[in-house]
Amino acid sequence: MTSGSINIAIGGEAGDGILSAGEILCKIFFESGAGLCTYKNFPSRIRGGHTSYSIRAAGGYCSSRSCETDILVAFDEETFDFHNGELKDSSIVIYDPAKVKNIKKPEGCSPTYYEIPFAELASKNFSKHLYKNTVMVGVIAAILNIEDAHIVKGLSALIKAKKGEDVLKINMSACELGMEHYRKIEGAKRLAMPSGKIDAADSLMITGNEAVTLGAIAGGCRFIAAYPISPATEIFEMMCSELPKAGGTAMQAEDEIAAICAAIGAGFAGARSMTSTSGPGLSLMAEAIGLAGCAEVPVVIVDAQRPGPSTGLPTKTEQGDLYHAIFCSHGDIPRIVIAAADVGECFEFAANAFNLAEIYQCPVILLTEQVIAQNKFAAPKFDYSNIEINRGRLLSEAELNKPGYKFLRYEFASDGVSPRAIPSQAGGVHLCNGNEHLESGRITEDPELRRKITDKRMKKIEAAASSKYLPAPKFYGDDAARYGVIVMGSNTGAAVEAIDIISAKTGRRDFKIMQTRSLMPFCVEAAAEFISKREKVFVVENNYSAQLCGLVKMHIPAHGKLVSVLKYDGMSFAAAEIADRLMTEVR
Amino acid sequence: MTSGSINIAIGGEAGDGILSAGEILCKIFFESGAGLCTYKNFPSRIRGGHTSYSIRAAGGYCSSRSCETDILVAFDEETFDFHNGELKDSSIVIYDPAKVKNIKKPEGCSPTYYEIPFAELASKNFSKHLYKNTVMVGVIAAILNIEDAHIVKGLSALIKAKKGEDVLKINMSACELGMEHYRKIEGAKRLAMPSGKIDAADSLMITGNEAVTLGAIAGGCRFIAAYPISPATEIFEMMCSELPKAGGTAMQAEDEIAAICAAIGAGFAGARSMTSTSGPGLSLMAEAIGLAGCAEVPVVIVDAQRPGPSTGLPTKTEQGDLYHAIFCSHGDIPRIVIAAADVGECFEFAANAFNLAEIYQCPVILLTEQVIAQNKFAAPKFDYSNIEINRGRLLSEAELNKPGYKFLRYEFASDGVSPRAIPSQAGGVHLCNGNEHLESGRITEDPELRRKITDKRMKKIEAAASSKYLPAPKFYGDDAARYGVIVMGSNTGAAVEAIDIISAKTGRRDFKIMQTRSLMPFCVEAAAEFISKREKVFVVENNYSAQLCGLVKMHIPAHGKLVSVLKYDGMSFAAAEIADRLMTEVR
Amino acid sequence: MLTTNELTYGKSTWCPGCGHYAVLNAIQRAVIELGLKKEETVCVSGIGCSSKLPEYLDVYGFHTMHGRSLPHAQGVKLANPELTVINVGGDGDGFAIGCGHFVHAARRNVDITYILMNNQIYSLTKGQTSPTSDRGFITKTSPEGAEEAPVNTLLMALTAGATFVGCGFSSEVTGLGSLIASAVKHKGFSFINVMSPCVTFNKLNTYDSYKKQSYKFEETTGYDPQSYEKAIEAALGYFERKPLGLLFKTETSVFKEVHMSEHPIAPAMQDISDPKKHSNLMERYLRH
Amino acid sequence: MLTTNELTYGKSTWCPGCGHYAVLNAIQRAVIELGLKKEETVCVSGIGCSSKLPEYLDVYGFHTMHGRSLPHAQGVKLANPELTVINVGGDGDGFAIGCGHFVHAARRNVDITYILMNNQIYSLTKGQTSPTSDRGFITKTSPEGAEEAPVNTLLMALTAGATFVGCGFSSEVTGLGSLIASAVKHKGFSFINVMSPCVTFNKLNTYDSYKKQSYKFEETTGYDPQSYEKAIEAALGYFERKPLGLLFKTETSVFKEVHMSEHPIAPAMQDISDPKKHSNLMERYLRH
Ligand SMILES: Cc1ncc(C[n+]2csc(CCOP(=O)(O)OP(=O)(O)O)c2C)c(N)n1
Ligand SMILES: Cc1ncc(C[n+]2csc(CCOP(=O)(O)OP(=O)(O)O)c2C)c(N)n1
Ligand code: SF4
Ligand code: SF4
Ligand SMILES: [Mg+2]
Ligand SMILES: [Mg+2]
Repeated sequence: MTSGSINIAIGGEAGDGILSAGEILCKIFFESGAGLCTYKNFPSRIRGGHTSYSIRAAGGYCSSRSCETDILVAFDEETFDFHNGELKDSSIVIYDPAKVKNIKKPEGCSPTYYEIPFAELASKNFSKHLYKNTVMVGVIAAILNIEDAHIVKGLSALIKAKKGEDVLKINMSACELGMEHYRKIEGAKRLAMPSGKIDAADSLMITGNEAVTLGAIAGGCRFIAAYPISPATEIFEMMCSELPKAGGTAMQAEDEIAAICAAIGAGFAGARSMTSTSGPGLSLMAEAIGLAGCAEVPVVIVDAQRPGPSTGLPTKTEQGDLYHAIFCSHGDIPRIVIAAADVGECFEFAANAFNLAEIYQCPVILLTEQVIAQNKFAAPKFDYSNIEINRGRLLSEAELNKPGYKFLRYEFASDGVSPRAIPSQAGGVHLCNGNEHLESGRITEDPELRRKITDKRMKKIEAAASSKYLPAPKFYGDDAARYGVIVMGSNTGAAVEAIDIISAKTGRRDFKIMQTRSLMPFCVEAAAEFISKREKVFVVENNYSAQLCGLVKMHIPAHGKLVSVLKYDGMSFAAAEIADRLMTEVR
Repeated sequence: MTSGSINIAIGGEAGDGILSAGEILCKIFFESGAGLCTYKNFPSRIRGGHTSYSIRAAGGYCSSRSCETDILVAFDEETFDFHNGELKDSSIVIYDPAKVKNIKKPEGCSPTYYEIPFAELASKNFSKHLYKNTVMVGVIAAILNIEDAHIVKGLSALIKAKKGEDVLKINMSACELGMEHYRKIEGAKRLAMPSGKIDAADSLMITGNEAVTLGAIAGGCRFIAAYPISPATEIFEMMCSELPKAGGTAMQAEDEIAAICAAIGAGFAGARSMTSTSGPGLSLMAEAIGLAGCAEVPVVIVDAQRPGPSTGLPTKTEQGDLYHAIFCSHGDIPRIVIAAADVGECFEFAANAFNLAEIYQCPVILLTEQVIAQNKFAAPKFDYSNIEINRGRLLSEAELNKPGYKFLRYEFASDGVSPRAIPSQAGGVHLCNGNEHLESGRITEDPELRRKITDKRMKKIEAAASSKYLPAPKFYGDDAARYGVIVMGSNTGAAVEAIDIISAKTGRRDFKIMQTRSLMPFCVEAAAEFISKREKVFVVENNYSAQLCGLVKMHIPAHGKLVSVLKYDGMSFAAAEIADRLMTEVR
Repeated sequence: MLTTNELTYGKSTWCPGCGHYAVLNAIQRAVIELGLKKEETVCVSGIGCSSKLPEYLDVYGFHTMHGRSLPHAQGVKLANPELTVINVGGDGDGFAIGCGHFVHAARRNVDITYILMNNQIYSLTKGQTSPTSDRGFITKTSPEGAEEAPVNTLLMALTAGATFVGCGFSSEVTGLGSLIASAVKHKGFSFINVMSPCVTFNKLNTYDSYKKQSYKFEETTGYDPQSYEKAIEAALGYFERKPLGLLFKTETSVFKEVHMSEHPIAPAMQDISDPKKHSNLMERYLRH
Repeated sequence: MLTTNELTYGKSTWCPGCGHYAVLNAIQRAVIELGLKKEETVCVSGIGCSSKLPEYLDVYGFHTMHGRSLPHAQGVKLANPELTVINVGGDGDGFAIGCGHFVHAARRNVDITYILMNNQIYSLTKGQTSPTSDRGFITKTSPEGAEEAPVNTLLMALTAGATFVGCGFSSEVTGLGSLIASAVKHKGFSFINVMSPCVTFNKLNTYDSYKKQSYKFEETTGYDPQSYEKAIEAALGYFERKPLGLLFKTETSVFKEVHMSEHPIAPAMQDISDPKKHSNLMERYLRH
């Protein structure tokens, strides 16, 4: 997957411009053909507090952070607390003496330290100390020997658009100043960029939230109602400017309940519609998810997960909403839950979520995670021609009015999928209902009909299990492997790399990975087969309760074989971490 | 458990006075020493629509409805649609010709029919046709040969209190009129009351909602905030009049979110506090349940379940909220979920829920069901001396201010249970927090501390598993039995009777029952042992998704042995129904 | 033209004498008067006796969940502005659990009509205190009498920014019918508070008591429905004297109007069959 | 007497210049002025930059969840009426997601104080349109400018039944401190709208703009905080001219006051150790 990588971490105070410096570096690397994955670590406050931007520039596409740092830039002393553990002998540490008075050195390794007065250089030469970040970019470019053309392209792509030609020029000089400064340091270490390259011309650099938005619009979404919440806000913000251009409407709701209800209203009215949120919002939507299930209204809910419970850690990452997504709301509800592993899947799953919602006339929950939602990744260009639009049993007015046809909104169809009509269609007038109802939609309390309509409603999910729009599980590694690893979402990339690390270290390819991409309906047969062939299966997930493992156990009686590998400290798994944990487990 | 029973069903239009006639009959039977269980079937509307009141008068305590009817009273023709299936050759059917023009007869049996013009008799003799119900009571008393003394007591207990002496007198004569009328019918059939008796002097006749209320007040509840919802409303209504007398406060909230939040606020302030609701309300409470879990505030939530999803069937019964109760809210949350089987457990569990909530400083969800919540049952008097009050690690001001002691609200206690202080206590000042926090309660985002506080928070539930206040599973039947039956809540009584029915029919005692009374933490070891000893285990529950069965599977890899017996038509299981289903399964 | 009969589905299950019958009838009259088509009309409701109305009205309907009908109704309208959207429900539904949504629907000014069937009690749950219950009203949840200040729905509508505010009464179906018709015609969020007695559970606020308390607002001297101040004044007096008819009406821009004028095709009616049309959005993430 | 220092916990993490500092300081002044004890004072909040206030105030605190602080605060007070309960939060917290709770807290008239830290924007989530944002305000969620009518919080408080309504400004800490002190002293639900600028995300509503728009209400001719009409009038003008100080104050019965006067021991302080005391409740279910 990757062939070597260079990892850079920049640490300092929030609001210090670290994030935009990181973005510029990313762009430069991207132009140079590096595969990229970024990892921002920032507090839930607006200014101050330690922030860091880590960039992994790899020889190919990569989707998980590294836990090693080759170049560490410290704008404050706290940076050492956060990143010393990532350093090794070959690492370079650069710090600005303006704020770093004492260097805390790591134990067990001796990196090389360079003091560079970024702030001073910047304010002396450009009268604005904020250019210190661009000076820093220059230093890194010097260390890594990056071609000037890429630097120019990277800087100009980000700066020109926003601030104009003049600002760009100053930045160019600031960057050059940084390069020169570093080059003048005697015997200053250099590091090489990874040798491999991605096909940059056919690649994107994008966040999961952006990918979801592109996927949703391509998938025909024309209505969104949402309420701001980290780390999902960017989806709604982007929709607010882009959806109207596609003939759609965005509505900022007064809360998440109103958001999903408006989305359900729009879904009933025939627009492909969605809401985007995170844990607290998803919790609030529980009742309405039940309504969409009962009334059989298509609606897509994107949940960019963050660590709970309650307000928890709004800017960190976790996979702790799985249980709620699958089991929330009183009563028995048809629903579909899928989880995306990377920006590519964010795009693809977002688009298909609308097909699933309309075909099976039920709520579809797309789970992402802060770590993919808000970080930038290089990925192959999205393939729009792969996206199909399938509106399921939505009838045309002609079909509704075919002589002899009697439209019944909740007809007892054998696969549970009844015909659907939308307001404005003559011949389709009906009542959509969250009370228990007859085939016509009108209230009933008859026990026998209640049983039948429940069967009908729930049967759809069986049908959905074999839908081509439902992402099937994906496997990585040799089928002969003794051990299995089950993952979902963002851990996929890290796990795939982990087995590479293990085989590099041990020479053995003992692990096969199963990525469960649809959680409801769950890929029971595939998982059963996968587990049956293995001696032990590790379920790697980011939460305390081992939710994915619990789900597997509910379906497959292999409890003895399943071992949970958990992390719930707000950080994502790095590949090396998974590799270590797995190796300890099988030792 | 019971020794024979007589089953009476009265059907007619809602608002016809059927419910109060039923209550009078109950009271009369109760006075005569019958064990009682009632079953109301009514629509979710105020007037009109078919309503019926079924009474099972048994030779001992009983807690499940029968599916046979010995005496059917039909005030309208719809009654036949609802109850014909319950008739047998020995049944007596009485109908009022005022509204019943056509008798729809059952297939496969020939009950005896009597036409009695209740309305006419009543309006002729008492100028008010509403006395027809009392005339009907007289007829039933005549059929069953009930002692006058019990009739007088029953009538006067209910009528005098409400309407005074005069009304009572008229009712007495109406009742006599009914008796005479029936006695005059030539060769009119009689039926015998069951021979066994309960100790009526040591018994109660009460609904589950009333029992919960008594239990909560006895258990020290001094604050309730709630929002009306069927079938839980009566808890809050009774609290509104009774709680102030006990020095507590009831607040009608603007919605269920406000209700649970106010209850959490009161819990934080040191009052034992609760909210009562049903499915839609429980769904709305998901986020706040997470807050109580994260902030470690004791709060009790009573969920009187009704069939979902969404508005579903507000006046019917189901056990479909289990998954939501156990799994709702984003993130990992410490919580306790218990389910009561009958009015006795409603009382006991309600009281203990507050111990659990305060000891483990977390939300406790008590599940009941419409069928027990709103129906009246005869039960042994509640034993108040069995109730203990244990406030857990709530510190006194003296403890808080002990020299050298430093109070930390979320101290990393080894069993996860930290010391607690409440506002007004000097030395206990702290921040209660739904954001991730330090031992002090102040915000943190540190990964290591996050992990530690999560461990601490969740560990409590392990501790709770062995608490004496957590109801342990209960078993019924022979340990040598080949088959197992796992149940929760109201199905317990029906299942226990079902195995009696089976052994009466087959002569074999092949079934042992396990009633899971605590669902979270789940009684894993007991269940594993129970299942391991059986060839097959039937999980009998009232929902579509086999939620209890899913929960068992999550904990115990015995999927192959588990067979679901489900019912989700809004009605409760009758014992005979369970017996039939089990016998078919093992045939 | 449609008839009342054609607009009726099944048989209502309200109690005989219930005020809600008149509201159903008045809506049907308005639909007929405005010449609306069944398929272009959508009636949305929450949960309550009142909220059962769409069960009996034969147009597109959505019987949603308790307290959340307005967000649904706004979603319907925004997805397809060609539709006429009428939202109905009770005082518990709209002003207890739904209160926040009401304020926001009013200020957002989506072009829908909200008819509040106000009986000052929770009826479907058998008679508890509602947010519009009079102070001192005794129910099982307020055995000592309701303590809270009742919500003044007209005043709330005016202060929240509703652009059409009226008041009707179940005893006056004709007036109510034409008030509803003008509310539907109004561009923007229109609100009508209807005194719709619950004959079963509310023995305090009855047809008689309402009749005594109400007066025709348009017959007051200097009647001017453009005057916000006068409307506020009338609304302030609501608990003593109930002004019937149109209180206030103003024209302001409707939510998303600008955007919709650029896109004459409703979101729900957009041709979405070609995803590739939107691949240009991907460009900004490409290499330069 | 406590000092500001003793009432401060840790170091605030707000941006330099943020209006919320002044609110923290004013609350501390009020606590000191009133001679309250730390342990008798409870500060409850929701989620937002503003809602972090209890993190920095060293009294009992409850940092709850977004939009739901008022129900929590009412629960605290009703469980123990001896406590002084101060509820704080932002405009998004209080008037978007929390709007329904606000109306009901006001009409219920539980004796708590609610201080709204109104910066007309969602700050913690980095700058989206809030319900109090001015019309036309451009943010990432209103790229064409906010379309909705802004919520007039003072007017909303008055029409919902708040019994004490005031308005403060972060630039005037002294005035704000004594306004908060009188709000706390007031028996019943008191509400203070504080203009508390967000210097990072709101470049439209700033210290300067607020200064220009505000005037001292008590210096207007015929000032009379008992007059509901005058208060309404001043509130109606809020978007143009912001009246500083006490707008309205009235004494009405406080929620559950009657009941509490019968039971001088707070629910939270009741001796619950003897369950048998309540076995009499069982009697009505026994045989007669
Ligand atoms: C979330 C939720 N909470 C509570 C209920 C129970 N409930 C149904 S209708 C209703 C109140 C009805 O009162 P109102 O809206 O005034 O209508 P009315 O019956 O008086 O016409 C309530 C509380 C519910 N269905 N859902
Ligand atoms: C249920 C829920 N939805 C959304 C959020 C995200 N959120 C946190 S603070 C906030 C708004 C903050 O605005 P405001 O209340 O005005 O406070 P300010 O930051 O401006 O002081 C939002 C939307 C959340 N925490 N919980
Ligand atoms: S209970 Fe009241 S509101 Fe409901 S149908 Fe009957 S009269 Fe109407
Ligand atoms: S973002 Fe705004 S509201 Fe938040 S701390 Fe900074 S200035 Fe204050
Ligand atoms: Mg009502
Ligand atoms: Mg704000």
